[in-house]
Amino acid sequence: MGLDRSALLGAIERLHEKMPTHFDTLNAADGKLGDGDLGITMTRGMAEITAVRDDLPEDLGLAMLKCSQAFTKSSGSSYGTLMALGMMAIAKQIKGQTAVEPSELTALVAVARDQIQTRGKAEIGGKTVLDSLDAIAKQTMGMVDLEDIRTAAVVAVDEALAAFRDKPATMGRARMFGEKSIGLDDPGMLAMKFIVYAIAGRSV
Amino acid sequence: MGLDRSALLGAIERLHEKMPTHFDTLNAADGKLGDGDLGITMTRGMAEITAVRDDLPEDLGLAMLKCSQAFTKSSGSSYGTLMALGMMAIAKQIKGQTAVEPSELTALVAVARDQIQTRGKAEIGGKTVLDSLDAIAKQTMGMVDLEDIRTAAVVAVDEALAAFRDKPATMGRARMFGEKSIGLDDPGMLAMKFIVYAIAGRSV
Amino acid sequence: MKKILNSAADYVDEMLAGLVAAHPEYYRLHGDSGKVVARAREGTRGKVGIVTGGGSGHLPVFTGYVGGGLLDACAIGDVFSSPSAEQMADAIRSADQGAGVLRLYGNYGGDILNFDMAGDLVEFDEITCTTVLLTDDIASAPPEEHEKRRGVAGMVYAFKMAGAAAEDGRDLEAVTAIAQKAADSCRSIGVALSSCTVPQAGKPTFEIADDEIEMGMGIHGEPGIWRGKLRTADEIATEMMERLLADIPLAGGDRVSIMVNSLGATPPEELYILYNEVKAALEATGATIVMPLVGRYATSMEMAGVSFTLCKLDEELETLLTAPCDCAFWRV
Amino acid sequence: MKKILNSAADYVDEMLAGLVAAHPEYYRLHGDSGKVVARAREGTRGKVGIVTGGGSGHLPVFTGYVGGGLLDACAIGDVFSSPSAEQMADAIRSADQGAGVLRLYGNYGGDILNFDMAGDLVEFDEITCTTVLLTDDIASAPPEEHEKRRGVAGMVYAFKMAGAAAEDGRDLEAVTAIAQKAADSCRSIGVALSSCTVPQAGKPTFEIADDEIEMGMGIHGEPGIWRGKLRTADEIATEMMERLLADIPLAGGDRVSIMVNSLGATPPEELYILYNEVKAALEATGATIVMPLVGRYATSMEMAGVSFTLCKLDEELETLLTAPCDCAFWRV
Ligand SMILES: Nc1ncnc2c1ncn2[C@@H]1O[C@H](COP(=O)(O)OP(=O)(O)O)[C@@H](O)[C@H]1O
Ligand SMILES: Nc1ncnc2c1ncn2[C@@H]1O[C@H](COP(=O)(O)OP(=O)(O)O)[C@@H](O)[C@H]1O
Ligand SMILES: [Mg+2]
Ligand SMILES: [Mg+2]
Ligand SMILES: [Mg+2]
Ligand SMILES: [Mg+2]
Repeated sequence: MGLDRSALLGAIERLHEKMPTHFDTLNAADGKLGDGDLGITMTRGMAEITAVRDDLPEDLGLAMLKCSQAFTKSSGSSYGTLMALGMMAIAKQIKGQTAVEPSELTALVAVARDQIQTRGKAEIGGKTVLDSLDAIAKQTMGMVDLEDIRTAAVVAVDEALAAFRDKPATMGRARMFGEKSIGLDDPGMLAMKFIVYAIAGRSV
Repeated sequence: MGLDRSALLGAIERLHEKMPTHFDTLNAADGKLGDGDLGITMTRGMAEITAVRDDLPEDLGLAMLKCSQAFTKSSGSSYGTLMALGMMAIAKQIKGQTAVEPSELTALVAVARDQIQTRGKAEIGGKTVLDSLDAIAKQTMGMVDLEDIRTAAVVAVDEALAAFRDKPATMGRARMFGEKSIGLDDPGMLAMKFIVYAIAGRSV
Repeated sequence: MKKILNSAADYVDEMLAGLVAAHPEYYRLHGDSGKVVARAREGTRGKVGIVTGGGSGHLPVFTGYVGGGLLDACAIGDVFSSPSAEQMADAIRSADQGAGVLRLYGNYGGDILNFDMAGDLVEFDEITCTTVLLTDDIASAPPEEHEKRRGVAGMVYAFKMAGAAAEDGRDLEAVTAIAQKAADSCRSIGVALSSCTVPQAGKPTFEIADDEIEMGMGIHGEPGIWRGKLRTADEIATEMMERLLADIPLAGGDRVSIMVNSLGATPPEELYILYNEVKAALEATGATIVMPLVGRYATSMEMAGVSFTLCKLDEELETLLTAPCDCAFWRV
Repeated sequence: MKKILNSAADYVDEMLAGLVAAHPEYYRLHGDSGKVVARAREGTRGKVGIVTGGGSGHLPVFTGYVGGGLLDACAIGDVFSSPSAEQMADAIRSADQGAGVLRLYGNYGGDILNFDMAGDLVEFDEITCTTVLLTDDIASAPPEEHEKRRGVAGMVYAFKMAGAAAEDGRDLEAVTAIAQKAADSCRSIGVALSSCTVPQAGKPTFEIADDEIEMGMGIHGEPGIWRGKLRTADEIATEMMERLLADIPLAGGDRVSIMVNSLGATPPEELYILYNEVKAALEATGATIVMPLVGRYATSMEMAGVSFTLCKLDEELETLLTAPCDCAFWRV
């Protein structure tokens, strides 16, 4: 059973529906360690993707490319741009496919992670969204069953948040907060948790 | 027993000493019907007069002229300028005298009132300091005993405040408040009350 | 009181010291009072002088507009209070170049008393003075009593036009007539969102709820037309434009300038948002907008709010409005 | 949220619409995004283009500085957030006159990601791009890590100097070198008294007590060096000048410009009060002050507070600083 356009649309819909719930949470988390706009970024980005959802082609690569472009259409926030870079990397990888096997998912997450690292110049272990992606890639490695992958990804984002909560931030605006960032969730990692939960169809 | 330089100095000192007590009251009264600076005006004016008190000449006319100039030295608030105009009119009247009989006081208040009216272009009955001065002039008319005059003047400023409290303002910034000024004391009349009480040596 | 200052008593003196220190090419202090600002360079003999005066706390008004093609001198008082007659007399003396001096200022009781007294004082110097009062604030009195209205941001237009006429070499009578025409052509209205604090008072001049605005409020917190809930930019602009246009109707072919002015804290972003509706309202009358002024031209320190000033132009006023001028706050 | 707007979502679009409507002689919108502002008139063929970009809410930064002797185009994002790479690419395309384009902007992660991506995009158009990042905020990293510092008001000097060099006909390499020299010559520090509100967030970006200030706070509310009770103007200015001068020592004979900049709500009166001590501190080093800039040059909407930017000049930079420039917010 491969993942196809309708699976993508379902994931988009679930995440979009959750945005009102996450709006304040993400703004507040980003407010503590940055400029307080991450809820806005995610809400806008998902609204733009939702606006093009009916036009998404069957070709999953082209569909991801379109999502990537839509996500950054109106804003160039760090997170939005990093997400777009990741989606574009995935798009390149699956261009021409109308379905993706669950077993391919780990590699796609890894490809997104690597591209984000290349352009964002952050280190793995620096308490950014990279660490969430890295955790997902590692936890889901070798899995073939979609339900197993979902569970593992959800566990991964939660564990990553817990593992980095008490480390200091090193990148982006949060870096400025140094020691004060200890004990606080990285907003981008928190956003990735919400993304993964929604894609996996779990409620937060 | 005539009033002389030392009586003037005594009055100045009593009023100056009271300024910290009246500062907020006058600012607040003026704040409700104007720009809230009447406590500042009075405090500054009295500070400037106090600063020149040792240089005040025996000639009461010249002394009043000096007070008038000092009062407006640093500010040109309506009230300060009107007071200065009044003092200057009195100064003209008593130039060359080193003492003033109590029986002359009524005429001096009237002279100040008239000059203030000429330059300020307000009507008697318009709920301004003019009405306080007018009440004093009328209440003290014909009196010769200083203590009687003091009592009458104190009664006059109080009665004037009471009589005009429930009328609408017609001049200066307070005019703008129209009906809203009903029930509120005119700040300039209130200031005149404090002036008269201090000159008369009564506590408010 | 959250202000950056050293002492409330020195607020104005230190502000003026800093102003002339930062812009010695434009301003200098004249006389002993420390409260009279004149142009950096002596004026041209025979040019009509223009002076203004009023309370501090309104930069660029009043002092800021001393400069080429604008004012010659300004007497400045404490925050929101009139300078003294003696200071005004000093300003008049410094502005006089033998051709007389126009006193051009806002219709406030204290200022009138003092400028009148200053006129008495400079009579001894044989200086001829004329007076034009700004009465542009339509919220402060009905049209029938327009001579009772306060002067607000409209004075910027009057400074500019009279200043250009004086620079052009016109005589006192002509400059005064221009100033009067400019004053008669301006209508203003303001809306306040938050108060400011007079340093020496130490607390906000008025209280206003966190979700309230006051339409028609004066620049010193004088009461307005209504107080109510905050509305949208379009609603605010529409009401203000309706009120202005009711007071000075426009028709197709008219030429007007409009000032969208921040009272202080309101950022230019919000002024530009308002400008869309302002422009639409003006163009709906068929009038053409000339040289719109969007920015901080007349303020009340950190007060939040805006004022609009509509200035109806004829050919003469338009020429004078667009003529060059130069001060630290405005250059045309 | 006490702001004059119609809807938070339309804040920037309406602001830009108003800006170009009010000043069509300076600005026009370029491209489809509605978020790229270019000079009103097409540029001269062969002139090096200069573009910048960043979040809205800082007027006159960024958009305001598009103009003669300054920038050619600007991509502007939502309040406090980066424009998209596609918008930046549009700005670069509009600025290109065949002589290449300098990307001159502040050191913020999001802006860098997007300007890099924009560079990839315009490679297809065969436009050569260079980059200079502003890193003038000394509170944001120690001197050893100066490349990590944020860019703040220092960018105004860089825009001015690079802009003058480009207007002068210099090539991309030379203009880039000037911009880098300007960036290296600037040091800034800010102090915040109150927050501002990002329209879409709806509440103040940070909380600060009524009697507290934060030294070194960033223009988006990034944390500073200390938070404590409000001090006097002289104390604040002294500390800020000491910190700047520790980072960029001056000696007799040096020539410097200084910007005393309001973050938005702080009125010019307070800036001039501060300027007295700023001037004294600079002159105590033996340095000479050239063209001090006192006003609102880089803001955060209605935030109260000030920033100082010290710009050490050599002959070349001084000439470029004092060369003419012209936009709706600044004219030299
Ligand atoms: N260079 C980077 N590499 C990886 N992740 C980053 C980088 N910069 C920021 N992030 C992530 O983005 C999140 C902040 O996103 P966002 O709020 O959009 O930033 P900003 O508002 O500062 O542009 C951080 O919590 C972090 O997870
Ligand atoms: N034209 C006038 N004639 C008489 N009294 C006046 C006049 N204008 C103002 N006043 C008096 O002055 C008081 C206000 O003084 P002040 O606060 O100094 O005014 P402002 O601050 O508006 O200059 C009023 O309460 C009134 O008693
Ligand atoms: Mg953010
Ligand atoms: Mg008053
Ligand atoms: Mg007053
Ligand atoms: Mg952001």
